[in-house]
Amino acid sequence: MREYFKNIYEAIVTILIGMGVTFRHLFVPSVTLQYPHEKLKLPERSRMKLFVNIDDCIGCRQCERACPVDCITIDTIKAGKDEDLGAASNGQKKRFHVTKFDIDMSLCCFCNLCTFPCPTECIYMTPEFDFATYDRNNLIFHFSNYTPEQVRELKEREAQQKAALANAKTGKKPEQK
Amino acid sequence: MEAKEIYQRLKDAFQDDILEFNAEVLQPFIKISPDKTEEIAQFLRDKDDLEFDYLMCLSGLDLGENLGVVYHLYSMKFNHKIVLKTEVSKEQPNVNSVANIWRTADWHEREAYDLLGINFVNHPDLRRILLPDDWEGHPLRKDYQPPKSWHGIPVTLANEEEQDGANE
Amino acid sequence: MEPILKLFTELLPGLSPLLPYWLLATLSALIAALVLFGFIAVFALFAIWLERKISAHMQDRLGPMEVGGWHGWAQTIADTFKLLMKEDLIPEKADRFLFKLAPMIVFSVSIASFAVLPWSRDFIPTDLNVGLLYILSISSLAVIGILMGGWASNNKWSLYGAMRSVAQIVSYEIPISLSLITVILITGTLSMQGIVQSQQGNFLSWNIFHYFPFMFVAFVIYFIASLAEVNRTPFDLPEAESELVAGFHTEYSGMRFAFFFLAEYANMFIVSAIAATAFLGGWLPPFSFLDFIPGPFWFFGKSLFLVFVQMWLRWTLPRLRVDQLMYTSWKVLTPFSFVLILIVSFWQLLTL
Amino acid sequence: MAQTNNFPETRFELEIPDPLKTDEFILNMGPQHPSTHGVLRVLLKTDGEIVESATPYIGYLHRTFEKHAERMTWPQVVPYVDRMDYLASMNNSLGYALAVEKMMGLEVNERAQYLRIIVSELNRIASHLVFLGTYGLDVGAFTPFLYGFRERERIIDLFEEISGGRLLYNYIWIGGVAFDAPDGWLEKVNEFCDYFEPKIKEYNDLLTFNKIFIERTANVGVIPADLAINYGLSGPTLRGSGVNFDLRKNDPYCIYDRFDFNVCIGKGEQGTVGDSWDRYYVRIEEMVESAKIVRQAVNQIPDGDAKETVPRNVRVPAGEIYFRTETPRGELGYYIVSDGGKNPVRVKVRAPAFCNLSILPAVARGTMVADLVAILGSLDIVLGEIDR
Amino acid sequence: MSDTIDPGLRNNVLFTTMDKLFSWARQGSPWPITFGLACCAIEMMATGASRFDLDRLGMFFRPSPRQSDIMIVSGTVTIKMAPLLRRLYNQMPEPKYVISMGSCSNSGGPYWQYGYHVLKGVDQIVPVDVYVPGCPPRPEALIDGILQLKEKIKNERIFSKKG
Repeated sequence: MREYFKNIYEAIVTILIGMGVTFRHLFVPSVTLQYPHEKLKLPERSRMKLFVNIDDCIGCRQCERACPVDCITIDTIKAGKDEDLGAASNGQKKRFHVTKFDIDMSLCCFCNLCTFPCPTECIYMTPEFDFATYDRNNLIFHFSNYTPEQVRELKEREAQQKAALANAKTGKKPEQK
Repeated sequence: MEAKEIYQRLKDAFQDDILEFNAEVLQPFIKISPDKTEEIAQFLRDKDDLEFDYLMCLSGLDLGENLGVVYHLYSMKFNHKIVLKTEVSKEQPNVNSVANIWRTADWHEREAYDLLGINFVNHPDLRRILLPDDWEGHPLRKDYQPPKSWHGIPVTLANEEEQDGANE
Repeated sequence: MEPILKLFTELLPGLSPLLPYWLLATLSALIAALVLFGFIAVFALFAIWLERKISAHMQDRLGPMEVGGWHGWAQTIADTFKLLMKEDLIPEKADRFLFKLAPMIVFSVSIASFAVLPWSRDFIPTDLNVGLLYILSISSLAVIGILMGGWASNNKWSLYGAMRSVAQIVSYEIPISLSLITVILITGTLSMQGIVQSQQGNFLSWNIFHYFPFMFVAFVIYFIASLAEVNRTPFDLPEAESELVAGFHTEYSGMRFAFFFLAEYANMFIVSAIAATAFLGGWLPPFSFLDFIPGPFWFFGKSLFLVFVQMWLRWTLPRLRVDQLMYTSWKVLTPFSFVLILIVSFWQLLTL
Repeated sequence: MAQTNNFPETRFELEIPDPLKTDEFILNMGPQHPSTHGVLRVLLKTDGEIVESATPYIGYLHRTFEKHAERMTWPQVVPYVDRMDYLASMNNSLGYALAVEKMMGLEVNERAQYLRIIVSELNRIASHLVFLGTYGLDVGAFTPFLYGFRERERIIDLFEEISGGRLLYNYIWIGGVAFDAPDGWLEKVNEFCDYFEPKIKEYNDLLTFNKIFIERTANVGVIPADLAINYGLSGPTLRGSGVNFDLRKNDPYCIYDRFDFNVCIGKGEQGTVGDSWDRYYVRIEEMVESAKIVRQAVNQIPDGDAKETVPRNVRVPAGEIYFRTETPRGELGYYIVSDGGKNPVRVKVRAPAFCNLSILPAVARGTMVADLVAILGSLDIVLGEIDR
Repeated sequence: MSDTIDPGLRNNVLFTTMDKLFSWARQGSPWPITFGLACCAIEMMATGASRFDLDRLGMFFRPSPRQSDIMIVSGTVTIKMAPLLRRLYNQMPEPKYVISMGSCSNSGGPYWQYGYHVLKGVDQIVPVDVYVPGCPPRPEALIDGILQLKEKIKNERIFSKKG
């Protein structure tokens, strides 16, 4: 019997305590951030969308190799001997035409592993996150600034060079014999 | 108790079913025969000076030719550990179940069955646990090829081969 | 009916002689019903918005803010229009007739209860002389609608919810009735208007302070039991989200779901209004000098306060288990209200 | 209510059936169900409100981690490890990093070790806060959920500042951590501890000692200690049964032996030892202890370069290891086999929640549907880890 | 219903006003179904919690698919889960929308290459309206996705002809 009344008493008291907590919170200012109107200041390191400063890219494909997901696709064509592609901002010499540098953000797992090996620090994650779209293809970002015509030209040239090289080789071989 | 002593105890009790002992590696292990696992487990759990009451982990692995099962045991009371290993051929992957000794093994064995196709004899309820019941093959085997589709749901991308080719 | 009829005849003096009495009576009843329906709809919309706001502020957030400008005032209106245009889904294996009927029953029951609520000295839809009895009997009809809905959905979770609801409402009818009996003992009438009239004076003469603290306990018992009657936390087992998905209305969508939703809030108001009438002096002001403020204000204010307490409890407490629910009803509330009846009758006997 | 499960099998042959006995009712709870914490499916056979048997079906989130680990290089596994127990990514990657480091024989920089401790203990608090919230939801209280997330948001802010990620951090690397702490971060951690510790009282007022909550959880789903050990339970679920076993004390890893903290065990304050309330309360107390460890670590942390010992190329010698750490859910073990190549041969994960969940059929028998929800909640499962 | 109506009438005042009203109502109260799959579910919960508060936008989680308008596919959809996801989608009443949240449901995410048990994008089984990138997306990113969806709903016509 004592237990019975004790239970009722405890129930009433603890319920009142709980109600006190919620009532107090009625007057506590809310912590809500009204997103489209107010924006949180993101810390420096926050990593969202990948960005490639293609002018600095030397086509070393380190990031492609580091990516666990393989969401980075790079195509490069070797520069000709007499061609000077300039240098990246930290002095690294560019030796490749980066004809394709696609990042599929719909695959990216935002792990940041690609940014560390980059020798010129040209690939990095920006604090930009609001790029939701209606079409998934919009999530594939093309960074290379070569036009398809240029790419075709370069490819043709490469093929020519290869053929020339092969010709030279085959031309050489009989001589060696 | 040290691994060496545990090995001695087991060797005394089970003779030929204890195949190998290796103390050179990071964590010493004892290799046992696959059809005696249950007795050995019972022995390890119930002997007063061993009392391995806690099965930390049971893992199956693909060793190429054979399939292996590894048991990591721990004793709460004496704070000692031991690793048991056993090996079976891929053609006849039968291992005696220890699910009745440690209930932990129940789901772990089902998982090993599911992913590697190790057949645990005397297991109370050996079904697939992670994959759907009518899945074909055992994915963690090194030579596993995923199916094209499952009940009409595409499992691999249609153009995956081409994409792979493009990546390389 | 008379007050409304009187109101109409006074408002439209030219019309009354032209029409026969039966037509006039029907018309006035119809208009009263429409007004009530409008009130219920508006009140439910407001209450849902209020609940979302209150819960939000209790949880350090803001609640609806975007729809309709100022603090999302149009939120529930948008919800209603959306529900109106949703596809009307009836599960293939459901009992179509019962499935369609259930929300109507639940909703009409809650409208019917409004018939005897006294809003002020003059405004009461019908001053039945058995008003309290009428409400008690009408409100227990809602359970039939819930059972129908749960059964007809052909969903196991719905059935569970419906069964729980039946068990719950049937059990909690008893403490509700018993605690109201104490009021009847004091006031000596079943008429809602009569109950209010007997509490004339300042707030100390309200029933809740009568025979202090016994009537206060009766009020608390009534309030707890009424929470169960309208399926609110901690007694919201019929729609327990974490156990039964959405309980008896799991399979309902669109407008039919909206009916359940509206009925829930209408019922919340009804039980609070009864509590206000029976214990808190109905439309009477707390001090007699505040007489100049009209009755509906006090009545609505008191009911709204109790609705607020219901919401407050909901956002504070966990939910009881089904056996504990029964325990609370049969082993705590019922014996306590019996004891209260005894005490009140003895007290009356002694002070006769 | 317990007698009903022992009802004789031959009940259909009886001439006069028990009038109170109804047919079994088969209920499918999940995979989409508000209280299964993800995509668990539990097949219930019930007799009215009473559960006769509950069989969990898992695998709805089988993301093939172990296959992926075989295809990835050693550092590339870390993002996948994070995604296993997504509520405690830091603790998960800590276990993996420690295991690989032990295989490599790598000594990690002091400062990195302290940072690891700080982030993984903060993550433990964050994880328990989610538990607190979702457990509140399971028993029907909505508000604790939001209070829990409110505090968790602050921890997430700290994490975002140090690692850049909000939920999956990829912060603890093989050989160290990805970044050193930014300026003023450690002070912020201390501030957080100051802010957080008084909040425990709020949770206690609102939920822990609420009579209804106690009634719902005390004496529900009692797991005796020997059963718990036999089922391989670990972490707070095991400690709730009164077993004093915490890997941070019993098998210290990293630098946990330098800190002073208590191991919280279930005492049966409101009912029997090993009931759901005990498991819940162990977690509440653990949050206080974690805050204590965080404070000590912040005070002791030495200067230095946290990235100093991170190797550029991870080469793991051939061999194998089973390494276990204490995550918020219990003993997380990695069984890693290496053949000296650049990919692991096998990474088997002994997920704590996997073992914890396996006890459900044994505990759930004879309870009510509502109790089942409370028991399931008190086991604090994360499906990402169970299915991997 | 629009087939039976004379095309000239479709753009009249009544219909366009009705349209405006209903698309306003729809975009104002998109109720999502409580449906968490994996990591992203935690971020979805965080979005619903005090800091970001989905209730602000008129969204409140309904446990039953019958009462919800949008499905936020939050996390990895596995092959075993796919038929159930499809069934849930079928149970939702029209008009219904799908938000694909996070890399995994966008396209299989980190598991797209070797994941023998992972669906490579939820769009293979249900039509997706908005893709929210991220792994997991920040709560703000999810809100951004929801706002995009609202924009889409706002421009929908029910009664009158499009354009």
